[in-house]
Amino acid sequence: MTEWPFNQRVGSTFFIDAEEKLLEGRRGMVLVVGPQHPGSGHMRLFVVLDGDLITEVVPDPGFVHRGVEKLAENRPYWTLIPLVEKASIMDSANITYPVVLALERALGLEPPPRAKYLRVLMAELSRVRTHLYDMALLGIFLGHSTAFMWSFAIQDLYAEVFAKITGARTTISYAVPGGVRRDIKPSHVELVEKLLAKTEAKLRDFKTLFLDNPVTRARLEGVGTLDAKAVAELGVVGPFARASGVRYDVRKVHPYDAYGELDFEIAVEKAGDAMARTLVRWREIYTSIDIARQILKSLPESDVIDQALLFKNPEYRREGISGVLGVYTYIYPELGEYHGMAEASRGLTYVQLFTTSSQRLYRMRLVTPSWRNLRAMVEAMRGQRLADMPAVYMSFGYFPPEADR
Amino acid sequence: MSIHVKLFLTALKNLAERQWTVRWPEERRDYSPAVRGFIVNDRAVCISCQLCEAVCPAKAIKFHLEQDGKRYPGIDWGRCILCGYCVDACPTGSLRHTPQVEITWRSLSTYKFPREMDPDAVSVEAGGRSLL
Amino acid sequence: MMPFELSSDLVAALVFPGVLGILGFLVVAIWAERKLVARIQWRYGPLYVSKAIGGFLQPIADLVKLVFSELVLPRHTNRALFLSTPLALFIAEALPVAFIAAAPGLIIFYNPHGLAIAVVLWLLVAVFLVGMAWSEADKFTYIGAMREILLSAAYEIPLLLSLVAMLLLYGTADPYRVVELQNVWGVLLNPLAFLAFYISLVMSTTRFPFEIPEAEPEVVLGPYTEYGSTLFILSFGGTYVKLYAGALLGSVLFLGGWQPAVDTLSGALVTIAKMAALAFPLLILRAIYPRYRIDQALRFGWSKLLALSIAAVIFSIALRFAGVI
Amino acid sequence: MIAFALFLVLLAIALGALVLVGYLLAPKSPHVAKERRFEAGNPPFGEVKRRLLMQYVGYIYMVTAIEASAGLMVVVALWRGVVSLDVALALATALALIAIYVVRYLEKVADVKKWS
Repeated sequence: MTEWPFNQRVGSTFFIDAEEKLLEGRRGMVLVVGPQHPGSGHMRLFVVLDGDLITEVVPDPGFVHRGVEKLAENRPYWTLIPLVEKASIMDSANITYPVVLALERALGLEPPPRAKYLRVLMAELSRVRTHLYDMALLGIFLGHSTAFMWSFAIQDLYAEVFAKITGARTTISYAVPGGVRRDIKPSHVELVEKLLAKTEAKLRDFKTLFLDNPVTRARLEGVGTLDAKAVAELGVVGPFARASGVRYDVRKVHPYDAYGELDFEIAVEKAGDAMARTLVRWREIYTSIDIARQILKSLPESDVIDQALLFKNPEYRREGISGVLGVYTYIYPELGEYHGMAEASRGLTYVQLFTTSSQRLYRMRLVTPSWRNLRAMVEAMRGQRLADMPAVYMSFGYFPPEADR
Repeated sequence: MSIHVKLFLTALKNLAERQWTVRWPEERRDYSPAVRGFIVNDRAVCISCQLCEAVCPAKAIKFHLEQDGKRYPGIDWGRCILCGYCVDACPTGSLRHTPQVEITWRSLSTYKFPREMDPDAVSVEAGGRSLL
Repeated sequence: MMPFELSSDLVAALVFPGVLGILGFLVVAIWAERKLVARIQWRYGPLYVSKAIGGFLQPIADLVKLVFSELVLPRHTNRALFLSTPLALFIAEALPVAFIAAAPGLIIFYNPHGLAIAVVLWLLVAVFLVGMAWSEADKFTYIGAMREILLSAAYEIPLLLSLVAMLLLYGTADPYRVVELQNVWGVLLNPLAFLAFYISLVMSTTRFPFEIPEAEPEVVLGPYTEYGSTLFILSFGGTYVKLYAGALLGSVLFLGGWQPAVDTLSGALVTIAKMAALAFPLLILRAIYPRYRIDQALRFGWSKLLALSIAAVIFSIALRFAGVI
Repeated sequence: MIAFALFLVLLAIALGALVLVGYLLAPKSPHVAKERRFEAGNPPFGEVKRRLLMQYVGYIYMVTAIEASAGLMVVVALWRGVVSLDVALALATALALIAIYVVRYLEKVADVKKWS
C-alpha cells in the first residue's frame, strides 16, 4: 500500500484549528461545501450549522482565479477582448463591453450607428442567454432537472444564432474598438426574429413547470431576504439589487451606445427574496427580447466599423471588416487612464485601463458583478436553513469564474 | 390541486416534443459557412505580411520558412482559441475559416504548427440540424 | 379461503412477486424512469447500449460497470456494518412483498393479517437506512440520515391512517379477502385514503418533491454518499424495491388487485399492469417537481396530509355506517 | 413458510453473490487516500456527529406519541371485522384528539426559533 503523499496530521490540524476559530462561542458543526461538491460551484463554503440553521458562511473563492488582470499587463490592447470574455463565457458580449468602450475612449474611435445597434443586439441576446443559464442552475440546485434541461436547450438556440452571426457559439469577441467584426445579413434578421419567437413560445411551458410550480415558490419565497438598505450597503449590483427595490441600471443611468435611443423599462421588484431575484431576471428576459425586436425594426444602414479605421487600411475591400483588425497594429492609444462601464447580465461591470504610450497596457482593473454580489450572497444565507443554501447561492446567479477572474 | 394537474399535463405534453439532443456524429449541429472553424491558408495569395502573427491574442501563430523561399503561418492548436483575429487581420484573405469545428490531433507533435493548412484538405460541409 | 398450494407459493417466491419480479422491476423501472424523464426534458435518454430496443440494456450495462469497479471500504467506519447494512436494507425493503398476494395463489407467506404486517414492515426500513448512514460516519450521510428520520416522521401517521381507513372498509387485512371484497375498487370507495396513501408512498420512497435525504446540492447523496461499486447498486436500488412493494400494496388495497382476472397467470398480468399504472406517475415526478425543504415536508405531512388521512378514516366510518360496503 | 424462507435466502444469496463477484472480479488497488474520509474533497473537518437537527425534534416527539395510537387503530379496525358504534366512537375520539393536539401544537413545533 502506497503512502498518502501529504502529511495527514498537518492537513487535519489546519482544519481543526479553522473549525475552532469558526465555531468560536457557537454551537453546532462546520460543514465544508466544496470544492468537490455538487452544490458549490468552483468555490468552497465553510458553513457553520446550528442544527439545520446556518449561523455563518465563510466563502473561500479563488479556485478558478486565472489572473486576468495580471495577464492584461504588458499586452497589446486588442487582445483584451478574447482575454476578458473568458471570465464569463455565457455573457461574453456584455463582459467585453466595458473594455471596448474604454478602448474606444483611449483610441478616439467612434462606432457608426449600425455597429452600436448590433452591439446592443448581441448584448441583449447574451443577457437572455445568461439569465437562462442561471435559471437552469437555479433549477438543478432546487432539484428541478427539467428546468435545467429546458433552459439549457433554449440557451443553445442562442449559441446556434451566435455561431451563425459571429462565428462562435460562446466566446464571440464581436465588438471591437470602433465597431463590430461582422455585419449582419437580412437572413440573420429573420433568424433572430425566429429565435425570439421560439424563445417566447418555449418559455411558456418553462414558466408553468418551474416558476409557477408551488414547490419552487415554496423554496424561493421569503428565502434570503435583503432589503434595499442592506443591498446598498453591501454594494450589490444588477438584477439582484433591483430585486430589492434599488432602481439602478447602467443602461438607464449612463446610457452607452444605442441604449439612449431605445425604449425600455427596467424590471424592479420589491420583495428582495430569492423569488424576487429570480423574477427580476425572468422579466429582464422579456425586456431584452423587446429591445432586440426594437433593434431589428430600426437598424440603421451604415458601415459597421469606424471610417477612421477604414481610411487607414487601403486594403479594405471585401465584405465585413477583413483586414481591419490588422490596423490595430498601426494605431496607438493616448497615454492615460480610461474607464468603461456596462450593465452585464449579472450587474455592473467596470473596467479601468492604464495605457502606456505604446500598444501595450500598463494595467487593467476589472470589477465583475459576481464578485460584488458574493458578500451579499453570504449575508443572505445567514439564518436560513441548510437546504436554502443552494437556493440563495443560485438566486444570486453567482458564477465563480466571473468573480475570481 | 388544479395547478398540480396542470403541471402533469405540461410534462406529458412535452413527451411528444422532438428531442433537441443532436446525436453526434450521425447528426451535426447546423453551422453556417460563417462559423469560425479550422483555419486554412491559401499559399498562392499569402503575402507573408505576418499581421496574423502580430494580432494573435494567444500567440499561437509562428511563421516558418518553406521550400519555395516564402514564410507561411503555422498555428499551435494547443494555444489557438479560434477567435478569428488572424483571419480578420489578413489583408489578402489568404487565411480563412472552414466549417470544421471538431478539431482533434493524434499526438502533441502533430498539433503544434502542422504545416498542412491547405484549403483543399478540409472537406467538411457546412449545414446540419438546426434547432430553430 | 383460496387454495394454499406449496407449488404456487414457491413460484411466488421465485418469480412474481418474488426475487425475479423485484430484480426485473429494478431494471425496468430505472430504464423507464430515465427514458420518460428524458423525453419530457427533450432528450433521448439511455440509447447507445442496445439501440434497437431503446437502450433498455443500459441499467444492466451500468450494473456490470459497477460490479467491475473497485469496492472501497473506508477505514474510519465499522467495516462489517458498512458492508452489511446495504444488504439488510435491500432485503428489508423487499420484505413487505412477501405478505401481499399478486394473484390467486401467488403469495409468498400467507397470513390473515398480511396487509397490516406488510405496512408495519414497510415502516421498519428507515431503521436500516439510518443505521447505514450512521456507520458511514460522514457529515453528509449524517445529515441525510437525520433527514430520513424526520421524513419518516412526516409520512408514517398518514400512511397508517390511510391503511386504517381501508381496513375499516374491508374489515380484514387478508390479502385475498381484500381483493374479493372490491366489487368497487377501493380508490373509488375512498379516494381520500388513496390520495393519502399515494402521497405517503411518494414520501417513503423519497421520490421527487420529497427527495430530501438525497438532496444533491446540499448533502451530495445523503445516506448513500460513501458507497461505491456493488454496494451502491444495493443502496440505490433499495428505493426502487420500496416503490415495487408500495405499488403492489397499492394495487391490492386500492385498485382491486388482480380483478377481473380469476386464474393465476392472467391475474399476475393484471396486477403487473396495475402496478405499472401506479408507478408511472411516481417515475415522472422527477421531471415535474423540485424538492421541498425538510421543514416544509414535515409541515405538509403534519397539516394537509394528516388532515387528509383523518378525513379518510372518518369517511370510511361514515361509509360503513351508510352500509355502502 | 418454506417459500418465505426461500425468498429471503434467495434474495440474500443473489445480493451477496453480486457483492462477492464484484469483490473478486473488480480490480483492487487499495490506497490510503481512497480509504480515508473526505468531505467535498477536503480532509476531515472536526467531529461528525456533533449536533442533531434539533429544530425538528418536536416532530419526532409528536410521531412517537401518535404512532402508537395509529397502531392501536389498525388493531381496532381488524378486531372484529365489523364497525360497531363503540369502535367508531373510540376511533373518532382518538382522531379528534390527534387533530386537536396537532392543531394546537403544530405552530409551536414548526417554529424554528423555539427549538434552536
